[in-house]
Amino acid sequence: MEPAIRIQPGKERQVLVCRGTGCESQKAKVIFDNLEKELDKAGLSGSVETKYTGCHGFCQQGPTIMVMPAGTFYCNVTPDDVAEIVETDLKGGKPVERLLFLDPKTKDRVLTFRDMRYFNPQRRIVLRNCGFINPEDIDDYIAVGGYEGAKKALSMTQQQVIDNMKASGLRGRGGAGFPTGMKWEFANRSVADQKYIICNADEGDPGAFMDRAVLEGDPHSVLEGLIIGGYAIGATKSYIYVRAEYPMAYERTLIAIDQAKKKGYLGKNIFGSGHDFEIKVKLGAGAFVCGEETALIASIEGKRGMPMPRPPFPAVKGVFGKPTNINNVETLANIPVVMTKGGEWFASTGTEKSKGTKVFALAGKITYSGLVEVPMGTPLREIIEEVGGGILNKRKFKAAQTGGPSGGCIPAEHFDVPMDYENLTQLGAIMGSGGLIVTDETTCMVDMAKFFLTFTQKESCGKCVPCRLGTKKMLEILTDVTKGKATLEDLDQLVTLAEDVKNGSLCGLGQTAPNPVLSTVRYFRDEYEAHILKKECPARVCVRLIKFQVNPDKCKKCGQCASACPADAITWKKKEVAQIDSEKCIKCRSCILACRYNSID
Amino acid sequence: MKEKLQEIFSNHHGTRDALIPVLQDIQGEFGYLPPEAMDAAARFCRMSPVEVYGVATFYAQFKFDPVGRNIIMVCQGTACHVMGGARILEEVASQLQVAPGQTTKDGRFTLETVACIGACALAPAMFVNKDTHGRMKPEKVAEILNGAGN
Amino acid sequence: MDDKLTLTINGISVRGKKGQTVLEVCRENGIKVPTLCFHPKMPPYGGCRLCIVEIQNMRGLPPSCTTPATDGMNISTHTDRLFRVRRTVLELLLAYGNHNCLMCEKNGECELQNLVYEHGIDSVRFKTTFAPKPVDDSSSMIVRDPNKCVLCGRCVRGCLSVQVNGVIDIAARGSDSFITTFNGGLLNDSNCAFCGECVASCPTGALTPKQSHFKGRPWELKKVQTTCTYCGVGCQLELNVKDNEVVKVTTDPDLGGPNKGSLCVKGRFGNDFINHPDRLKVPLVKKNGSLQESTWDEALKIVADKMGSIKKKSGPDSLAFFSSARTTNEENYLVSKFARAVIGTNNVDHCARL
Amino acid sequence: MTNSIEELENSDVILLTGSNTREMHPVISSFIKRGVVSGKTKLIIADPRRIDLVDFADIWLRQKPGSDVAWLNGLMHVIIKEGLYAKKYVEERTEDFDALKKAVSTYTPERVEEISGIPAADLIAAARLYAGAPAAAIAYAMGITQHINGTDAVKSVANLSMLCGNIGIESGGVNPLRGQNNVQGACDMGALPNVLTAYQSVTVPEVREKFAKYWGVKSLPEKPGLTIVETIDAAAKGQIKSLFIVGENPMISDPDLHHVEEGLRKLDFLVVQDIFLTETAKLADVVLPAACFAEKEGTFSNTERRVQRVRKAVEPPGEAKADWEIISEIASRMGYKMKYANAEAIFDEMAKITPSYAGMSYARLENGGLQWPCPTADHAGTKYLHKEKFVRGKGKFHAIEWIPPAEPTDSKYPLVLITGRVLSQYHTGTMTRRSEGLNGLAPECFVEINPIDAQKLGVANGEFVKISSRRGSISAKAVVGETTDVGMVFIPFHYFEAAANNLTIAALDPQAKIPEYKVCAVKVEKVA
Repeated sequence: MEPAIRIQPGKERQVLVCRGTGCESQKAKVIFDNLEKELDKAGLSGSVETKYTGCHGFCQQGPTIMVMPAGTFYCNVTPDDVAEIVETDLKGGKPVERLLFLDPKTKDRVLTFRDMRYFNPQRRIVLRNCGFINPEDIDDYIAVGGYEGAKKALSMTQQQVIDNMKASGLRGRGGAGFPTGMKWEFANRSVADQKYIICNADEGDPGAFMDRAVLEGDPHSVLEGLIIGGYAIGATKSYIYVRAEYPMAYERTLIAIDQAKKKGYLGKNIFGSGHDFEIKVKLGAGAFVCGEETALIASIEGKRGMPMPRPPFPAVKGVFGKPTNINNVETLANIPVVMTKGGEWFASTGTEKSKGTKVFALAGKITYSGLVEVPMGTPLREIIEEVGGGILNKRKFKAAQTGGPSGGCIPAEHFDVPMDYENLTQLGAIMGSGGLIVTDETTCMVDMAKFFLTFTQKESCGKCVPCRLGTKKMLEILTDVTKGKATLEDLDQLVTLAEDVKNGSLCGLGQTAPNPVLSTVRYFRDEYEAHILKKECPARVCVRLIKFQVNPDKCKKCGQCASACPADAITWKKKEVAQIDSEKCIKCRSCILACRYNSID
Repeated sequence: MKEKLQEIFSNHHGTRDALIPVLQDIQGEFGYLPPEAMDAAARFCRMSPVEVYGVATFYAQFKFDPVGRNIIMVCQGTACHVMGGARILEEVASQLQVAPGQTTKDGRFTLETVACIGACALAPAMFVNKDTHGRMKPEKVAEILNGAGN
Repeated sequence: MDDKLTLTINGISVRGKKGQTVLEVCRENGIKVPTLCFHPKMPPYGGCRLCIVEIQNMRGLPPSCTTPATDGMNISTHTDRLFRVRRTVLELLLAYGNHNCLMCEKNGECELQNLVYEHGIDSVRFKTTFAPKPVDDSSSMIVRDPNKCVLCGRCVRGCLSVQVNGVIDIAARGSDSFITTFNGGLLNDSNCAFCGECVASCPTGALTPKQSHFKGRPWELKKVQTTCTYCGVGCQLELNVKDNEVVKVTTDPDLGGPNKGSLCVKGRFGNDFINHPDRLKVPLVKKNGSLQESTWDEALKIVADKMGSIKKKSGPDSLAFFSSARTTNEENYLVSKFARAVIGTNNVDHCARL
Repeated sequence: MTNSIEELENSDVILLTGSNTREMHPVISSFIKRGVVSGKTKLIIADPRRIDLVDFADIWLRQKPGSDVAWLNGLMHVIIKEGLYAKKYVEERTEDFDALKKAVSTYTPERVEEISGIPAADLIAAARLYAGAPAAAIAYAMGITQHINGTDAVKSVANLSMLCGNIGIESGGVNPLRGQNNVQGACDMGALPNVLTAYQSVTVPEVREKFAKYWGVKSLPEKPGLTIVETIDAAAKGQIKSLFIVGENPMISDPDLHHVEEGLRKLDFLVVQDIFLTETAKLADVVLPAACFAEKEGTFSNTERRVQRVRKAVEPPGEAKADWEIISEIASRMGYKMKYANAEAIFDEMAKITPSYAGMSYARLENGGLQWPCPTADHAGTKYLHKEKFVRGKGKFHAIEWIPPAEPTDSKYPLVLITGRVLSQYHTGTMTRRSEGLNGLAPECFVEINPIDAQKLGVANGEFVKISSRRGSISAKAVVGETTDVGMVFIPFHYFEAAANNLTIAALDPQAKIPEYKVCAVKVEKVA
């Protein structure tokens, strides 16, 4: 799905410069400034419009530039390349070949984004505008149909809006997948003098960044979602709770709110409907648990972000004791489209119980990491091999980890699983917020479980005992495993404790914290046993169990290890097996990562 | 300090729900939360100082000691972990001779970790103040640190 | 309006009232659900995960202390699943603390001790890797031992919600959490008013009254309910007595009275004057310009004779009586009666105005 | 208190004045604080000191000491002028409204500002807040009463409360907070020079006859007796020759201690019955060792009129005896037979002749006590007074004019002294100074001085200073801070070694005979 491109009247072409966090960190601002200068020099300022956009997802190849309407897509652009693009493409009408995307499979240069295998299988609803509009210009959003959904909703009854939402089958994208329409209905039925709708933009899952991309690239879609939701449930006040780690998302959200206020889309009597609606932005302060609804509410109220048992549910007693509905960014970004195109239209995409699309943050040992949006039910294989370009360095796929610290992994034997809520839950890996971390044979699954548990253990609020101390004890056992100090009894204890923490914890954080452990034990018990019984880490990750010796049977004598060693601990001569000097070795694993043949034990 | 606090308070409504934004502004001004400022924030938000302390220590963002002139953040998110973020952290820590959360003796650097900044596609990533350095390698650390302000 | 509810608990039909929690209904019906962070005076917390129950058509294991009772609820309070979680919770608490009952002041009235016993725990299956933290012994009234703390938050709620003194809160998070004063200082350097609400609400030996240490085991103490001797609030308290000595003051919201289980520093920690060596033990009579020990017989004879003779010589209004706002009603009544009926003067007053 | 302590938690507005509740009545302050924190209660504090509770207040009025009648009249002025008073209540349940209206008409906010220093706008805001509350309570303590016009101030408080219809309703009322455990009971029992139990006046012949008959004597004296301060005066003049003191310590608690000592030394005979050898007992001819509260049976009546049991937990030390036993023995030796089996027998005798206690018995006091009036054995006690109608019929407004304090400051004694108490000490310190923990928290006397005055005097925090009045001087440690205003110092009176009452003036309220502890003129000097 491609958005309607709006080019300024009187201009012929448009150059889009991506300024999402990824590209911005690689001098996108300088590129943009150079572009304006060069266009001016070339006398093209009158006919070519420049625009910067939010992230369009292909961060791996950033910074990127697109020339519209042709769709010419330039990758890895440096500030010095700009002059050539202006000269050759915009003036000369020919693409700059060397900056076009190189398809690694066909070895061909690809001219437009439409032809790229990365974008091709994607279907963009949530990210429909990301990378194509200027996130700091409300008119750009309006030009592509923005705020039409809100206008339509406000002309309907609350129940009609809720019914439409129910018909869409949209489920909360924050992780639990609760049907949004039903959630609205509950909040709608609560009677109170004041209700709230909150946008949860506290994207805490390490490895997921779709919410950030939406707020950075298309903040108005979230505001519009809130306006529609607020109307449906009868809320006149709203908060957007943004992670403090996302300064750009915060800034752009503030700008968007300001612009919407000036247009009369926020404030008193919005769109002349008689309905009032205001949005405030709250900046989180670094606590993963505040993604949990009741903890988020506590945090907004200025308290320690500790969850409260439910019931009472936020729909009955939420922020400041008032009925409150909380939706996540990705959910909200879907809503304007559900309104304009209708619930049935939305429900036509996806699987039986999982409608619409899902944005995945593809990362890890994959060729193209970035944001991808695909229809619900797209097989994992397609996401990894087609969109993601396969595993990095031609290594072997081991597992995909979904759902971050709350999730689990999908091993190679389930590589073809269609990705929807039910299938993932069945495999013990949840949809979560959409983090999709790809691992290969150099990833240790025990270490992976330990990584997530370290995270949840650190992020536990400490209120309930199973989470506060249970995760600590689990982490201690896991650490013993990675040091070769654990027994099989310890492994059994780990699993029973994991079950107790899952059953016994107060909130979602604790209830799901054991998932990475349970899931890896389920699919990779052999790796655990190797650590315990053989005192070996098959993936060569757990440093205490690595000998740092070259296995002469596997060594292909290529010398990659020697050149990667930062400590000059490896000696290698052509056609000879490399030697590691254990005195000098600092156990940094650079050699292991460099070796394509897994020949270092 | 009194005037600066007054200025911060004048931008907020003196109720409990303003506490976290007030603390964020205080940290923005002073780099950390001085005890006197927490005490003043407590009065402003009409809470007891210990509750302010309880809230502030709950959130990872808040610091209780003065920070260095440059903040180095090394991402330890999933993608960065898988791509070797721990190794980058080790390298930075060993070059600066401080552990995460600490400030170098000369006050030039404070080292911190972050549990994902959403730059997963650039993993492993580290940040010097507001600058992002993606696809980090241990050998690039020295150059980046040298490039930071004094 | 009918506010009666009918619920099923462990297969038995019971009654409850609208607005009650599941725990309250259980307790009213004699069903014992274990609790640790729950305290009847305080807002519920739902953190210890011991009062969890299973409720039909409800996900997970909701804590009974926060879950509102609703009509028709079907609740189980003692299933194997619940028992297993509760046991794990208790074992985890034991693994991460110093819970040696032999050396604990709270032995015999410790809620954790009782729970561990009730759950049949005779060993902890987890390896203990507990690192002790320093004990705060700075104040002369309250000893804080974080190693015995289970982070139930009762002291904090007592301080913040009941007394609203704002001295302690939970700091940090997760397994690093600890109970703290402002900026982590010692209790004696804090703004603590030493009301002892925290001590009274602590279920373990983490907060104990210092003056009572080694003065008597709970089962050796006789508790006598009385009214506080200090200000005019009239707090109800219990004097804990061992060997004719008041060694501790305790409270209970069930004692009635205006204070609902709360006290201030004087009522809770200010009764050691009772045993003070300076107490007057025998009558004193002034002889040759100085007070000397005497007998009741001699002293009372002097008083009766002297007052009698002054009354005779100078009239009843040359005598005056100061009664006391610190003695009982009965005694004030008698002083008034004495002045008026025995001596015949209205010269009787007390320090109401001072 | 007209109302009960627990009702304070549900008041819409509490006007708290002349009470450092957080230190003097910590448990009551918790009820107030809980109300404030829950958002239910708005708190107005009128106090010259920045007491801790100011942190919880919505409005803080910092009046000059001795200006209470003025600002109270000012509040009523605003409330009447703006028509915010309870018109129906005033019409149906009160009398003499016009006299009040006339009296307060001259107390414009501007004039009140001049007298009290309270900004006119704050006064108006407080008036609106108080008058706008469905149920507003006033709580006060000695800060209101210990002035030469203390009675006037109390009447003004009652005026204000009635004006807004707050007497006789739940969570409203006029609530004096009693400083000592059984002040209420001592008053109820007739340990006062002008009344017998339950405030039955000695000047009423039927009352005297009733009691004389009940007590088995021919007659009872009809002339009201002397109050404490008057007694000391009379002793100094040689009119009082014998004084029997039960558990009091006038050598610390009474104003102008040099004068007190003079009076006590002049007596022919002084008996002190106490638990310790107090400063007063040291002057006695006979000292009788008494049992403390933990060593005897009895009852106390608290500030909300709740009568509760006192129970014996331990035996008294040595030969010490309960006060009632000692009194009984002396009476018997003087030829009046007082023989009681136990404290309960006394209570039963008292209750029979005390209407408001008539329905009480030890058995009925078991669970939480009873609040008087409790006239019959089936009466549940009274949570708040004057419900539906006042005891006297209609509530009477009093027209009150403000008068200035007895001793104004001048160039020689430029500072106003306020005396009071601290949390961990109690009254004359007889008990608390012998409690290790309590005394440790506040072991020595101090004087609070505002930083501006301290700078003028060249005094630093923690330095010793000499404080003098026309009557004497003491030295104490300076505590420099914002608690007291410029021109004002505060000293707690608990400490015999630096007794604040060496400085205070024995100027009395003409009606209640309360000394003006809260205002006198002093100077502060640096100790060389």
